[in-house]
Amino acid sequence: MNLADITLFLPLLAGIALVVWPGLGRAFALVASGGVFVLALAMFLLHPKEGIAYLTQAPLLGPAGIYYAVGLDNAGMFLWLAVTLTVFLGVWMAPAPLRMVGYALMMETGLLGIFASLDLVLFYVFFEFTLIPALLMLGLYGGRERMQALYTFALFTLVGSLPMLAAILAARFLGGAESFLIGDLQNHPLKGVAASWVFLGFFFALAVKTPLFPLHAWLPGFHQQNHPSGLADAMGTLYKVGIFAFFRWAMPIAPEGFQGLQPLLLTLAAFTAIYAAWAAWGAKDWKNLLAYGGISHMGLAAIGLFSGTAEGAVGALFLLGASFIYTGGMFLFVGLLFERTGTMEIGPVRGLAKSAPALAALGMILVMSMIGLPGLAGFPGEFMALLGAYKASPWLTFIAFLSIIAAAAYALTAYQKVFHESENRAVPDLTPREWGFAVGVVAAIALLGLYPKLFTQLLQPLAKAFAALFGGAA
Amino acid sequence: MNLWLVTSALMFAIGAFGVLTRRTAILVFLSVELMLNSANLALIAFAKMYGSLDAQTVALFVIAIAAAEVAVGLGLIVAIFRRRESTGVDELQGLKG
Amino acid sequence: MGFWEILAAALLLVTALLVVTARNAVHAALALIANFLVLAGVYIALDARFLGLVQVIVYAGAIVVLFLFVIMLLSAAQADVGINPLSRLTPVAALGAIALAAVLIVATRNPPASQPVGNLNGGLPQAIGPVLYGPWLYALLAVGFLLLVATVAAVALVQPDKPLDALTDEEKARHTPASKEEVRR
Amino acid sequence: MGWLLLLTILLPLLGFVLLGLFGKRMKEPLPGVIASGLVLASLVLGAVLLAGGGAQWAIPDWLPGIAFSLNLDHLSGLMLLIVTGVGFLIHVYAIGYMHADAGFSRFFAYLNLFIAMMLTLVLADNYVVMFIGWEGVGLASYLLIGFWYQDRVNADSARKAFIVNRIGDLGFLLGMGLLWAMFGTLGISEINAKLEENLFIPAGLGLAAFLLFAGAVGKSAQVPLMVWLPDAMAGPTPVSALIHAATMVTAGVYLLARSSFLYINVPEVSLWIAILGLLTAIYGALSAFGQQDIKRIVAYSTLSQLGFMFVAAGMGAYWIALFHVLTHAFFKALLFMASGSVIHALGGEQDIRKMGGMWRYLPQTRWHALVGALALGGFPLLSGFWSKDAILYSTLFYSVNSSVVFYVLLLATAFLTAMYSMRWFVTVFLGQYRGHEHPHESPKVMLFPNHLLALGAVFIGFIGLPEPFPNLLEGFLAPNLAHLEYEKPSLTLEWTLVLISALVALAGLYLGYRFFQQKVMPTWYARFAQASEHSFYVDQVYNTFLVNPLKSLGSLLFDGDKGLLGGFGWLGTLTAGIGSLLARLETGYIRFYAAGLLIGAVLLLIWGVTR
Amino acid sequence: MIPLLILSSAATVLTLLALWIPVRATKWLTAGTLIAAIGAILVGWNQPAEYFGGLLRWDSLAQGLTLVALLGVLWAVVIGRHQGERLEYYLLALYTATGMLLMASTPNLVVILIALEALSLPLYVLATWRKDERSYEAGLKYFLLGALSAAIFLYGIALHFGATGSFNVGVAGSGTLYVVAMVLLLIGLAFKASMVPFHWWTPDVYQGSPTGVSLLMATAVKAAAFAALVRLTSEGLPAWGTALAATIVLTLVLGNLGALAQTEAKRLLAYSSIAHAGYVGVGLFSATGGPAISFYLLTYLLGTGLAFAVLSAISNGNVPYHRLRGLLGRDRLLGVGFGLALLSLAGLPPFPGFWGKLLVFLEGAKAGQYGLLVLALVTSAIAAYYYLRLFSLAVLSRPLEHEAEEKPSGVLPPWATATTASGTARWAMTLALGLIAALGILPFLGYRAFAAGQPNPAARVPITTNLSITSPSEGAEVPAGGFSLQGTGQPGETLEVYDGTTRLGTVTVGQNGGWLFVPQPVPSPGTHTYQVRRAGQAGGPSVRVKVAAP
Repeated sequence: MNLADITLFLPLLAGIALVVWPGLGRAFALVASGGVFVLALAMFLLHPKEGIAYLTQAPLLGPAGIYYAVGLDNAGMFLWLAVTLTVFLGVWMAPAPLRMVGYALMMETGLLGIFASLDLVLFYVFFEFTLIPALLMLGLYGGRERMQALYTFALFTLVGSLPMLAAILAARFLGGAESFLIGDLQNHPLKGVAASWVFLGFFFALAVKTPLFPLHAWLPGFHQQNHPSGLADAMGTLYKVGIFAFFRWAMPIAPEGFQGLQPLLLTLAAFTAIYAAWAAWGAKDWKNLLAYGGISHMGLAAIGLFSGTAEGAVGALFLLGASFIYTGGMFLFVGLLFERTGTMEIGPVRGLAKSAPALAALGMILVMSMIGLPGLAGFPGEFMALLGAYKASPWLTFIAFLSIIAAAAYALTAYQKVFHESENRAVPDLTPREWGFAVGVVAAIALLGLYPKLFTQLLQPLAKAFAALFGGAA
Repeated sequence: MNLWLVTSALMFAIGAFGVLTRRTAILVFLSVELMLNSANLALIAFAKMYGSLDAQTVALFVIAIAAAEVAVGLGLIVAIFRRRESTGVDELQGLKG
Repeated sequence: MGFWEILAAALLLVTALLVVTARNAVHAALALIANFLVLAGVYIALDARFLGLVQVIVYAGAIVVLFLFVIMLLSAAQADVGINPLSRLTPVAALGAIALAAVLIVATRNPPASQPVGNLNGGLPQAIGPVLYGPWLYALLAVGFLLLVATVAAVALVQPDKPLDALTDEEKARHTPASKEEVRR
Repeated sequence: MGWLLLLTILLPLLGFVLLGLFGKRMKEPLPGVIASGLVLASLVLGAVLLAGGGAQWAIPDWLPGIAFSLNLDHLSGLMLLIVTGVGFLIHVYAIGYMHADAGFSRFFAYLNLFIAMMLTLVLADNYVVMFIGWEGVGLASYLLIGFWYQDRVNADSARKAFIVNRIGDLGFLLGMGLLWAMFGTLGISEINAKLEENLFIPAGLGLAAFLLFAGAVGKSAQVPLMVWLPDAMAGPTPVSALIHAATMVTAGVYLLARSSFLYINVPEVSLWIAILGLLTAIYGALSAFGQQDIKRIVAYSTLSQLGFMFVAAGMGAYWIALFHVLTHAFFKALLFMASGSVIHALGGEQDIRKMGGMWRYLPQTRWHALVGALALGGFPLLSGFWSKDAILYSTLFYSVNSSVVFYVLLLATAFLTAMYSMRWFVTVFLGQYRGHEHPHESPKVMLFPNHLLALGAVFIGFIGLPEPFPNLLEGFLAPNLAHLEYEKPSLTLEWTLVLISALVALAGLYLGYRFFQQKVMPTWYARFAQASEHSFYVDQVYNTFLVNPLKSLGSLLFDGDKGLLGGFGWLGTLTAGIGSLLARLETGYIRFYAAGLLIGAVLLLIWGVTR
Repeated sequence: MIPLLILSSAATVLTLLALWIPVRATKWLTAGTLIAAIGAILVGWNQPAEYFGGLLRWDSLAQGLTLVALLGVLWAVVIGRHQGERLEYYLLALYTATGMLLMASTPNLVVILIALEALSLPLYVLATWRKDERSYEAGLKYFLLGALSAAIFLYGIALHFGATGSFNVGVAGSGTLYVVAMVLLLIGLAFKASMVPFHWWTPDVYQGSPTGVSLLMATAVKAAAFAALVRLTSEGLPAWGTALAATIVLTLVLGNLGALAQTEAKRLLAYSSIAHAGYVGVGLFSATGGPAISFYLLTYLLGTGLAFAVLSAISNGNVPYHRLRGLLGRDRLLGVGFGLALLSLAGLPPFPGFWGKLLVFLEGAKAGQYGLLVLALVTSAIAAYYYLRLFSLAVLSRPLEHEAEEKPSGVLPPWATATTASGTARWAMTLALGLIAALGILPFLGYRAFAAGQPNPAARVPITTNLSITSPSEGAEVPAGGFSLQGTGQPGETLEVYDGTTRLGTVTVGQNGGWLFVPQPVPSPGTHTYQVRRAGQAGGPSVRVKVAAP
């Protein structure tokens, strides 16, 4: 029992409490999520910055070799910060019903668990558990066609992740490990055909959650139907953990399987990036736009990771964490727009920049971060991913990064249609509470964009070790 | 090749045939009894081959079991008859899908 | 394989066939009794004398008679009621039965051990008794329990429902043929 | 001391943050004063540092293996001076120009952001850092073009500029990817050092050079990515002067110069640079003739002049390219700000058909305009003359790419330049006023910067005189540029060429002066002017064949993606269908069940005996 | 032994006593007996013993599955609502419980058959308990098919005896006769466990029977049947392997796909129970599958028991889907209970159903049954859909107006809202919810008990940090002789350090996961590439440094 365990389960308990007694109020939710963020921050500051810290290991199903093993290395710590901050901002910001906030908090535990698990089964548990609050949020607070979206979301997730369970079991027994602990599994990497099958098993689940074409199809509907406050969407964004799971589990456990599929994976990632960015151009409303935009970014992260290089891995992880914040922030921002205009559509309401300049400025920063403007959070990750990917396949990199042009096109078009052009509706500018959100998200984006070293230097050793698995120059 | 085992197998099959083709509950059940007895015949045949009293004892148990089954089964048939005025099995298909 | 054996086997099969084909349920039950009597003879011939007697007394004499009794009671002698909705099942059943018989015959063609390992002592009660109350005591107790179960179960089944005025409203509703429940469906 | 270098960037950035957050609460000239003061501070700081022999500063491993490094050497120093110097003047000018605009403080915030980003770009000693500035100035440009965003045209133009630039930026990014793969570093000095010390040329260097060049093409609006620049005139005039004439658009040239060690090794890429530059020069010059917007004429002239610079860079004459950047910064800024004064005088009117006769109304601006137009047209001894002449010289002698074809075509373009610059001057300042406003001269705060710029436009050319005069600029830049050995022509030949270009310029100016005072134009010209007004329909072609199809494809993909989901749904329906078929096996018949059970049993048994 | 004594004597005594005492008392005496028996099982936990010459084998499998079965019966007794509260209901429940205990605790095929009858006969009767057409139909179907399967099982006993000369399970054998005997025995038990194609009765009977009885069939009977199956399949994998695998494949496919077409909740749970039998079946392939199967059935009992309890609170008869709409809004406890039950049945972590599935599949993987495993998992995903449909109806949808007006009936505890669940049932459900939560978060509570005696494979496996070189950084310039290589690795492991292709030496990783190596001899000026490798591996992380001249 240490700080990690407390931080991990605090949101779950708070969430349950909030769902059972919504009378606890928003302040309770704020204290809980803020406390979790502060704890994560404190853990980051106290973290030795190498190896795994805050380790807890206890048998969960001892005879079966399943452990409750939780700990944080630099990558986990970085993503914890990103997740806790985003959740805090979401709770702070979103005009969501209190019970829904409770579900979001419960989901936070799942997400933190995904990044902290050092036992593959435990990882799977958190991976799947996270689905439940997400479903509840969608099902209880979603739009009119939420059931369709809910089934799609749930089935994609489950159909994907159950083969992963098979792969998890196979990874241990075919590899000859005695337990599902990460060290044990990595010391028994799979060989030959077994590696391919196991990797493929992982692939389906993680491709759904990355998401990669064509398994991304659930995502737009998921966002489309979720509560307009954007909290659920932000949480959904955090649920895109495929990249991390590839990095932490699938690729190190079955390196040969990965290498066999690498050309295909790179192609898929590149195609996802350009396809989604392009489709986003056709989107008529914010949620679809952000959904496809987010998919496109993950395509870029994926091509970086699948390059099997250190740069690519650093880029992918950094982009993942950064996109948690800016895409999550963007969804919350859209919720804020919806609160003012009552529509998610891009077009009917125009020229908001005139009556709400601060709102527009916040939007501009988020949009620019989304399209990877250097100096903001989106760039370092994208760039490192590009450097890595270029080593693996220049042409696919070219295709994938065509998406940054499309990104500029869709993001700026949407921004212009809402904030620029002649004003047809005056809306109130940021309230003090929203200013708080704006300061938080902009500070995070600027920090990540201007001083990425803070985190990249921590991710780099992990990435080097990762790249060494694939014979890449470390 | 043991005559009684062959006979037993044939009886078992005939009983099974009866279960499938008989259309009142009583007769279906009667066919099941035939199958039970075919099993008993096989037991006794094996008992003879192995000189095993155990098998004969088991056959005795089987008779007791059959008796118990018959008691409940006939009771059930009677109870249903009281309600439906019929013992046909093909009419009982309100539950399906 | 003597004449008597073959005759007995033939009788067994003929009566069995009668059981499953007789148009009249009473005939079928009688055929079953005949079958059991032959079977009892075979048991005795196979050194299972006590069992043969039990077969006659309990099975043929009590159980099947019970069947007959019920058939009479329910006036259910008619074997074919209404139209057969599954008429195509008969050839399938025949084929299946033949296949089943064939499989079982093939399986029992070569039993592994052919040397008797023990002495049956003619399967007399003196021989059965020690076995029954020795190694099989537990099973005997269990069978005893089973018979208790069967008794209570049968009683529970056939005892008349409570008089109507002792029923709650809900139960009354259930006991009218078209109950609320069925309407809902 | 290195941190002072960072301060040159941070000062204007501070201005951006301050004005962005609190500008709204400041009274009118204050934001302008703060902004201008911070740029001036940057200028002074930069100049002091440069005088002190330059400076370096870095955050190592800003990204893994990539340092955030700044380097102030002569090359970046020159650019720094142009950016902050001209930038300062334009800031001051804007105090007057933007007077009473609702977004006064916002404007200066953006301008300061631009300066900060431009300084990042020029001071960068790492391609990534340069790219930060590169896209940063793009952002500032986007914000400033769309400054009056309520007008849809402005917003569209801003967006167009950003997106087109992104196309080039992709090239830049990929170029960096390739450099990283080849060298394992993106430090500019490091790569230069490696290229200098290694005799062998890594394979793929040409591709890297080409990809970087693609970035330059976007930023400097070269063919085929030139379409955004004329539209960018939608921004306030100081913006056009600062960003779309003096500084940002020359960033492409600066990139080539910074990477001269790379390009010197790949003459085939340089040839492409020169060819595209030439095309741009001709295209810009021809398009300038038909424009009716006072700023668009200048914009096309900028396009054309940028083409000149690229030709020089393609020839390997990097110092000449920078020379032209320098002179161009002065005279083009001057032209724009003079245009701004005219627009200001006419209450926002930009159509030259509603101008004319300004000579009478604007007693000071008229001189600014004249100097600017003459310098652009290459009037002898003005700054534009010297730099343009140097470019023409380079096309003949400088490198393997030098060729008479370039010379002749460029000379013809120079002739055209002189003509349309006269057209601009004649139509606006001479003749009768054709509008209905009451023109008035600009306030002092706008005139003062123009005085200084005009001085520069006249005299700055003298720092780069041909032999035998001392050439200050070449010597100044030499340590930071790749050096190309070439056979120098005799002095006679050199000065003959000077004479030829002077004559051509004078001829062009005179002809333009006469031609555009005619009341009725000849038909061939009218037809040409119409095509020219539409920039030879390049935008339309792009829209028809590129933009609209891509947009439609976007919608198609978006809708198609829903279909994809439907495809998965079909899978679900199939499963459910099989399910209900299976469920129908539960027929309710006991005998059917028994049959199912027994058949299952028999099959298993058959397997058992036959296996 | 003691649980058996408690149950059988109580059953006998109560048979007589019940005639004189009120029905309610019978109910509570029955419940008390079951609780006492459960308590006795727990007291004597993990003390294996044999009685009656081995006919009663009271091992951990028997204990575990008896426990599950008795819990199931207890659950049915507590939550059941029965017409007219007839005393025989409780007697029969007690009989069937005794039968299950007999079945779970014997290795003898004959006793299994007797137990099979002892547990089935009461069920045949209980199935008819609603005394309406459907109920009788259910009873007769169950009875006739049950009798048929008993005959098949009996024939299997005869042939098994013929093949092995033994009436005990777990005897190895060979030859066609043995295979056929095993297959026949499997069929007899698969029938009770409702595995395809011997499952036919299941949907009809579940739907027609009173809800409490369906619950009994789904949980307790399955536990007893699987106890016998585990014992039966402990030997002779070649004989029954393929047959069982085929059965499981059919079970998984038909159970899950068939459920998709259902519109009535009890029928759906019937199909789900078929499907679950398939999942459990996967565990039969492993010799050590007993604990996992026990645990699975316990979790299944909790999930499906809770679901049936909720259905029984809604109606003793059929529950078409639309009656579940907005259940959460109408009654929080029922809604939450139903929702959790479905999630657990669907096997979503961290609910117990997941752990059960995981453990069973683990056994399958151990046995190398990957084909079955993948099929089981894919079909679980299909299963998720129908559970989710019910879940979304009951939990996520708002009630239709006329449904919301349904009036409560009966005396309810103060914290109850509009439903028909009795107070006892509500307490029981709350308890079950607590158990689900506890087992979900702390699965070892249950599993460790079942797996008592099995060794932990590794008390503590060190968690590796990745092998890496952290210092100097790539491309760094270092003074010759004045630098060291540092990095991370798995504590205690020995690494080899290379300079290019030259092996410089080894270094042992310290307990903190870090290592330090000083290259000797002093490297020459110039570029060096240092690499560390794990023993026996050809590659590892490397770093390129420029060594400056001293």
